Amino acid sequence: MNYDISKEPIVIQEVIDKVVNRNAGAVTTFIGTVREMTKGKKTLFLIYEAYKPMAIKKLEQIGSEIKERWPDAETAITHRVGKLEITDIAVVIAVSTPHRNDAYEANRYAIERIKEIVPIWKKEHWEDGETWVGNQLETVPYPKGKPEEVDIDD
Amino acid sequence: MNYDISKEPIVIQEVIDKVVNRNAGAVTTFIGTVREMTKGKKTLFLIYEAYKPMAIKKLEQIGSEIKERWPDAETAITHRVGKLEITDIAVVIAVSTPHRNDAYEANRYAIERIKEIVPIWKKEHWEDGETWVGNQLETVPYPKGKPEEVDIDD
Amino acid sequence: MINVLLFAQLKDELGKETLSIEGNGMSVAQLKGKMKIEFQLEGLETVMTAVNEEFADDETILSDGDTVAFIPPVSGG
Amino acid sequence: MINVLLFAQLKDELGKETLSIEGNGMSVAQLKGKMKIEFQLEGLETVMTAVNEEFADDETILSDGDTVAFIPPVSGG
Repeated sequence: MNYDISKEPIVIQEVIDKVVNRNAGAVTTFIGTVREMTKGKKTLFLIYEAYKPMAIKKLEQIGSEIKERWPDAETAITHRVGKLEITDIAVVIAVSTPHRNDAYEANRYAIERIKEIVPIWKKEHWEDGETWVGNQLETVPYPKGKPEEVDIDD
Repeated sequence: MNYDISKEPIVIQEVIDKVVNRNAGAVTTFIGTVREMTKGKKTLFLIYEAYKPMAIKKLEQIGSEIKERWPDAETAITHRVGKLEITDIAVVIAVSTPHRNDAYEANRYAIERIKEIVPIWKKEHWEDGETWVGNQLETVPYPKGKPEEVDIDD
Repeated sequence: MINVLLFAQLKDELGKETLSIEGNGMSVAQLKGKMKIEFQLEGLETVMTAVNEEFADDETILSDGDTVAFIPPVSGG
Repeated sequence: MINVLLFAQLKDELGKETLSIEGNGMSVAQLKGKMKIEFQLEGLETVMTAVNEEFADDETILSDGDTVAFIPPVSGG
């Protein structure tokens, strides 16, 4: 299956293999890794938590949205959960398309959407404490209790 | 070394490993694969040929250009030469940066520059013949005998 | 009964990740209000809600057996 | 002598990939002209030239021992 939430380390090649095909001329991957320094603060490790069944549904939805916009694209996404050390891989997004521009655009679309609608949370453990990371997009909260249509559809 | 021309199949993970580091939060890869159909024409296989020492120099130059524009980026590029079958990998570009936007932008910059200045040529073998593929960017030829400054620097 | 799922800071705040609560016929907004009072749970105003694994409005009416998940701002990727 | 390298269609056209040619003191443009006459090599007007592995102008003056590569439009990637 092309969309997965995994407790095990992600093998990049396995995600790529899901999208390579005879009509693909370009495959882009996005690999999110755990960075040590953020704005001068040192991260020791991270914990990722997911609402797994819904997270998989939302990853599938992102795949459908990509298919609507880029009909020739094939997409695969695996997100890790659990404890991650510095340089560990949190997410791998692979997108194949016949031509390269679409592979970049569709891949970027996927990561932005993940940060909007996929129920996965990151707890940063710093040297001096820990915190659940809020909305990284720094958009306003959700006064209606769910993402606005504009968030979902564009 | 981060820039290579290889007769052997490219191992994607090996290229990625060259750019992963503790300050990277994002790694993008571009993987160019051999597509079967182009404008309704069926490719049987490709031959890639390179002017190897200069090609490596030009890949290094692209790395330097990326470093100027995105000082925190690490780049690695391997291009294959020889006979490639459908779905085989022709090129892998890996770029790591602290934040994701730069990783996409710098990666895309790299592939565009490869298509401008790196002396590598592709011979397409179709069902009904063969041909060296010309300038894929469909820009004008080079009346001055080398790329215009605007090509090299932007 | 409504099955409620809590994640991230909400889970830490309440000290548990699931609970059952009477809520047949209530709206999501009413359930939030009830939880705020019963558990002194802060910050429910700014979270998203999913009913049976799909995002839902505050006006959505709940039925026995529904699973309601409160979804703080996500931070995957 | 100048070492000349040919690639892709130029190599196919000439049937070889390297050759040596008298050209000390010539410009790249003059060398191109000489090759066109001696080898009936077509299409040299639209190729790039590298001298000692760096792109060079048609005006670049060549010296014995230089390596000149004629570089048809590239198609890597």
